[in-house]
Amino acid sequence: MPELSKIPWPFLILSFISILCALYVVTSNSPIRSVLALILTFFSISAHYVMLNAQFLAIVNLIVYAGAIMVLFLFVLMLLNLNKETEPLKSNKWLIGAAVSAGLLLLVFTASIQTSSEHIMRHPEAGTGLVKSLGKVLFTDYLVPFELSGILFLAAMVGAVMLGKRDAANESDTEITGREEV
Amino acid sequence: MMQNLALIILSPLAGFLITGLIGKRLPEKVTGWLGSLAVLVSFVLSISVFNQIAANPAGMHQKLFTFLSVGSLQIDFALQADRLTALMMLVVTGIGFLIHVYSIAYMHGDAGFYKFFAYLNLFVFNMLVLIMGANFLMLFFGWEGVGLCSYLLIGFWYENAEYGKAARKAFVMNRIGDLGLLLGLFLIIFEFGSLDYHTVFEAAARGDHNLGVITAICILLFVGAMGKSAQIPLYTWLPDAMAGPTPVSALIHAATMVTAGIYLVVRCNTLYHFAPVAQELILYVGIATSILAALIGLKQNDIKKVLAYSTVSQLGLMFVALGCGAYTAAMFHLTTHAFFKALLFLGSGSVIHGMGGEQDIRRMGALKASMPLTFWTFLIGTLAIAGFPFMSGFFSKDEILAEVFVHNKVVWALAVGSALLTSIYMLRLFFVTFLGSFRGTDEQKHHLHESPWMMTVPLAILAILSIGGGLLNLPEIVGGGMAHTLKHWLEPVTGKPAGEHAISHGTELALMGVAVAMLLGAWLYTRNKYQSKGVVPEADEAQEGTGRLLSHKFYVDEVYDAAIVQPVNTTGEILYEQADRKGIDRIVNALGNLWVWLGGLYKKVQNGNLEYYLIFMVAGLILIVGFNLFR
Amino acid sequence: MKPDSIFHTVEISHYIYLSCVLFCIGLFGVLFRRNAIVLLMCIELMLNAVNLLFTAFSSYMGDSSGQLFVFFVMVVAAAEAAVGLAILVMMFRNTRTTDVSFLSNLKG
Amino acid sequence: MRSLLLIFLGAIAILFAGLGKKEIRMLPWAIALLLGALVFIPMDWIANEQPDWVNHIVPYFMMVFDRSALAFMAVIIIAAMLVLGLFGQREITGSDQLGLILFSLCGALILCSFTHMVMLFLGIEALSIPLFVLAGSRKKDLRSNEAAIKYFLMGAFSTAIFLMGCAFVYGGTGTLDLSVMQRVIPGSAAMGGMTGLAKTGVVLLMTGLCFKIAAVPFHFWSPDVYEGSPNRTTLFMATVVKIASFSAFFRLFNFAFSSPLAHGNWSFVLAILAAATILVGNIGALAQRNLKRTMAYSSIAHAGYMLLAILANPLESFWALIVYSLAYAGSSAVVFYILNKVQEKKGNTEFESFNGFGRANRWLGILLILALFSMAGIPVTAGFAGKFLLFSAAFTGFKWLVIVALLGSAISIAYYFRVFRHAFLTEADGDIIKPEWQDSVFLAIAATVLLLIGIWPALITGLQLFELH
Repeated sequence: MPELSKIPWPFLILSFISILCALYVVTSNSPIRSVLALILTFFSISAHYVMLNAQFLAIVNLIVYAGAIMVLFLFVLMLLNLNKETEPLKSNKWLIGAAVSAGLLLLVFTASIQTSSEHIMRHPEAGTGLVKSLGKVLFTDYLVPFELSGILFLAAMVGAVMLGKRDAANESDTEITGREEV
Repeated sequence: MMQNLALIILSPLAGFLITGLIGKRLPEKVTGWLGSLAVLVSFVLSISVFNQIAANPAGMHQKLFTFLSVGSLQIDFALQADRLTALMMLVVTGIGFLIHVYSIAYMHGDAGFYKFFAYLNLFVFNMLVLIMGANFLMLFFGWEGVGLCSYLLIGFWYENAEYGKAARKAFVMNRIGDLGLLLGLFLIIFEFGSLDYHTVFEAAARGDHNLGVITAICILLFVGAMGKSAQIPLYTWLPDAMAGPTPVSALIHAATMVTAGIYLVVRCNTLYHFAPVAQELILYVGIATSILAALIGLKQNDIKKVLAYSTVSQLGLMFVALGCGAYTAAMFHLTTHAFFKALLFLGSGSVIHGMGGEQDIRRMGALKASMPLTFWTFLIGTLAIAGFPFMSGFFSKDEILAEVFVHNKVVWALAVGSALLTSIYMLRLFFVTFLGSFRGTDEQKHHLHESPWMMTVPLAILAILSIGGGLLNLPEIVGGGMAHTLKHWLEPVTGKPAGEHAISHGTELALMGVAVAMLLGAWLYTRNKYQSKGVVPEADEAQEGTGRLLSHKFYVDEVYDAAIVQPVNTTGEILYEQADRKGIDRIVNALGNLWVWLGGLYKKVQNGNLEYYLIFMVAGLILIVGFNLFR
Repeated sequence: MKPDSIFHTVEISHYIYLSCVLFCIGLFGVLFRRNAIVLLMCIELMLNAVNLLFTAFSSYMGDSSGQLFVFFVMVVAAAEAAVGLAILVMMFRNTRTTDVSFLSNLKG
Repeated sequence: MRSLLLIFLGAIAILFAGLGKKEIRMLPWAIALLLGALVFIPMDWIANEQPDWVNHIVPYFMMVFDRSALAFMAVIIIAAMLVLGLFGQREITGSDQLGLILFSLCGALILCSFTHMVMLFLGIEALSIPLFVLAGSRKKDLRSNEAAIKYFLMGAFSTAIFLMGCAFVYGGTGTLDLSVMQRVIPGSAAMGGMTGLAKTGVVLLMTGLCFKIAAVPFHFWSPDVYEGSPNRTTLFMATVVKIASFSAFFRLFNFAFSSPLAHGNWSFVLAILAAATILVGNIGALAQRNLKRTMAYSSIAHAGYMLLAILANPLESFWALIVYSLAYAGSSAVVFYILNKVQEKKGNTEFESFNGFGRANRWLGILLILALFSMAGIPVTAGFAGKFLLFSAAFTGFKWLVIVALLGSAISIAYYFRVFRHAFLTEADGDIIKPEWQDSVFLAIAATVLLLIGIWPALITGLQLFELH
């Protein structure tokens, strides 16, 4: 681990915010607060993107993630009226188990990073993350995956509609099947 | 003439398809004769092939198509016939045909008549594939196929839970055997890059292959043979297989399928030549099986079970011969055993038929009068297996004993013991069943009749073969110029044994003398006990009271009985109870139950709860990543 | 300080550590929480950690493919979220709960 | 490419054709579509080079439709045809479900032909996202709901892990292009081989794919999801998804990570996973009372066997995998068809429901035997040929694993035999099931595949004479 003092303070502060918010997301017992904290996390990550010269992603992250996806989450929470409920957290057994698992995974990750990060070639090019250069590659080399993501969206949309729509014909008289009383 | 080979296997296959698909709508007789005809065609063709092979020792080979080719490995769907195969072909199709004819009468009126013939034909087809295949994969196809038919036919009448249990045992045991065989096959591919007999044996004969691997191959193939040919510890399925109809027992569980293991070892004799360790293993397993099964056979009261244990014991004896490298002796005994054991089983079938399904010898007796032909043929079979001079069993068993005598004196002594026990339990069976007084019900007595000609003619033919089968390979002192026909016949396959252990004629005569003396002793003892005194074997529960023994203590044979026979019998009983029923069965069942138990254990892990699944997944992930990193 | 200069002073390993930590926090959440919606959010958090890592690598190596990959990850995340929320709503309609601990009809 | 494009456009057309009020029978069109796609494959196979317009649209570093891709595509399209053909008649309601299945199929075809991580990722997602929906398509059935939610949450979770693997590999190699990766991944000698980043990345990718094929310890979803999903979805997951994932696995690990050094790194871990998968699948299946769940466990075991192909020498194991996949697809289709019919009559898929089935239905009974034999690997069915090829290919490198696999297949016969016993050796009278003629056609296709390849596997393995790449 490098010394903390050598790390520039904007990075430190941003990272601190990210981690704090992320921790709040996973520990808060109110789903609504989790969503809000997650949005904050995304903002901080967008800031990281800016620092990394990835302006395009910074914007997209805000629009798609913080904007669209999180609003969808909020919307569903409201729809299901879960905003007031506080979710019962799991027992300490689970807390310890989850923490140990996550800690161990972090450990093996850091172990694998230890020796390898210096091998990463450093060729920063200023223009990589700009909309212009990315767009150019996206619509030439990456045209096929771009189109494919279109299918993906279509499929997701059709699927969501299929699940969401009420079967008008037999809505009222269909019993919920497969329920086994506990 | 090349097409003959394919025709030989296709004829029973056609028989299977015809009887299986339209047999239900045909009259019984037509179905039965169609099935028999299919095998007869194979038999006739086999004779023609046999004649060609006689002129051409190299044998024939016919490639039908390339089964698969991947990388450098190519496996053909190919048939071959050499002298070993030709002999087996005659045995399989010849005896197969007789048993088919027999079955027409035996299975008369059975609801599944057409199915029975379809299965029998399928069996013959698979058995022919097994022996005629030109590579190990073809052998494996036949191997699996005959196993399958065997299950189908064992369960032919018993479609209930009890059968399920017996089938499961047969299943587990044969699985273990097949596992060994398959592994052996993969090891052969690994070592020789081919499964073709010719390529593999040629490469092996050069002798530049890793002997350790060859030994491993040989042992694994023998494990396969153990399963199919019912050797310790994989033998208990065979007595249970007697639940099937009697012709099935005669064909599959005495004459043909169970000898597949012998065939396999003889076929691979080139490999075994380089694996003395494997040969020793075969020798010891063989002799142990032979003795154990003979001891157990002493105390069985089910006519078919006695024969079943006798089969196990005789197969053990054949493996003893293989263990000594006496391939001719093994094949000789295989052939004669096929004759007389098929005869005995069919005879017992005739008895069971006559007795209306009764199988317990304690309820038989005095059948001589009502079933004369069965009586006489059964007597011939008994004498043949017991080694009555100049009958087939006498020569074949004698040859094995002579070979073992040269090889290993201790094993020889044990083999002689096994032979003696064989004479005793066979004569006991004979006396109790056919002589003495009738002990069945009146209804059975009234029903008692000689079987129809379709059953007795095969019996007669087999009886003739049992008497004359010895002509195949007479020893020198008897045959003179005609001696060792089979040995010369098989030489292209087994090769000329390098260090021919020719034993002097004097020794050979002495050995024969021992055998005859033993038979005589057994005859006198059993005749005295079961015919003259009319002793009926006790029911299983009632143990021989010591009081009765004491009251007759001055009778010499009672002393003999107490000193030798009783311990032997008791050993047989104990072996049956402890080793057979409890030991091996329990282990095998435990082996099966272990997995089921583990399955139940796993059910608890799969508890339906997403949270557990996720944490198991993460735990696995950590282990995998960590292991891979720090390895 | 200009972002550009920060970029030059921050080691790539810092970003790797950061995203690993975020990833593991998300993973902790997946294991610890029982509300399906929050579970989904935790997965989104993990995806974001991955995105950050990709972007960092991409910027340091001057290779645009990493950033384009992130773009596609976002697309897929959106699609997945839409479908996932639809499934959750469907489940909620039938069971009136989004708690995954009650799912145990299928087991054994 | 033409096949993929055809299915893609067809899927959209079918989707929109169903929007109108009028009910149109879409299924024949869908099957015709698949047939058309299938016809292109031998044409492309013989030509062995892509038309110019394809090269314009699809750069070679995104997707390559070489012969190895075409072979898998053919298998997958056949498998999908069996699913649609056997389950289409009454089961698939509405063009939206049909469209989703076809979209998923597009994802599967992409997994046969990708040469770039982006395509791999999008392919996996295109394959999975429609399936999350299809698993829950019986909206009022709590079991279907549960299956959908379990599949979705675990699937999304494994996607995250998979992506982490992508990122690690990207960091370790500096590229997302598979052919570049293949050159770079051994690392330079000065670095002492692969960097830790790449090592871990490869293993993380492996776990992501192991989830899709349901290999231990990422298999937990599969019994539950298979049981809860509608039968057609289960069959689709068991065949198309599994085969496509294996195609991806094969392509990724025997192409990008195929250098000896990399292979030595991941192969041992994968071998352990394969052994565990075989054992867990077979042991789990032994304890089941329900055929559908048994099939789920058996499909785990099959995944374990198929992993042997990833480990073995790719030249030999490629065709082994193709033969095995065909055998697996054919036999699964038959078993699931029968299972579905029995479920329609009896309402469940417990073993007891199959009592007397074989007596009542002669031809279906014979088919069932054939399918079970093939699954158990008994000669002369396609399943035996597949297993034999797989095991003999893997034997050189992983003898212990082949022993485990043989043990596993020995255990498996016990539960296949149990199905057989219930169907044939019980006294009860089974229901008589009359397949419609369309069903009979597809059943006949499945049976032909099973028997023909079983008797003559050289039909497939003979194709090895062609250059694959």
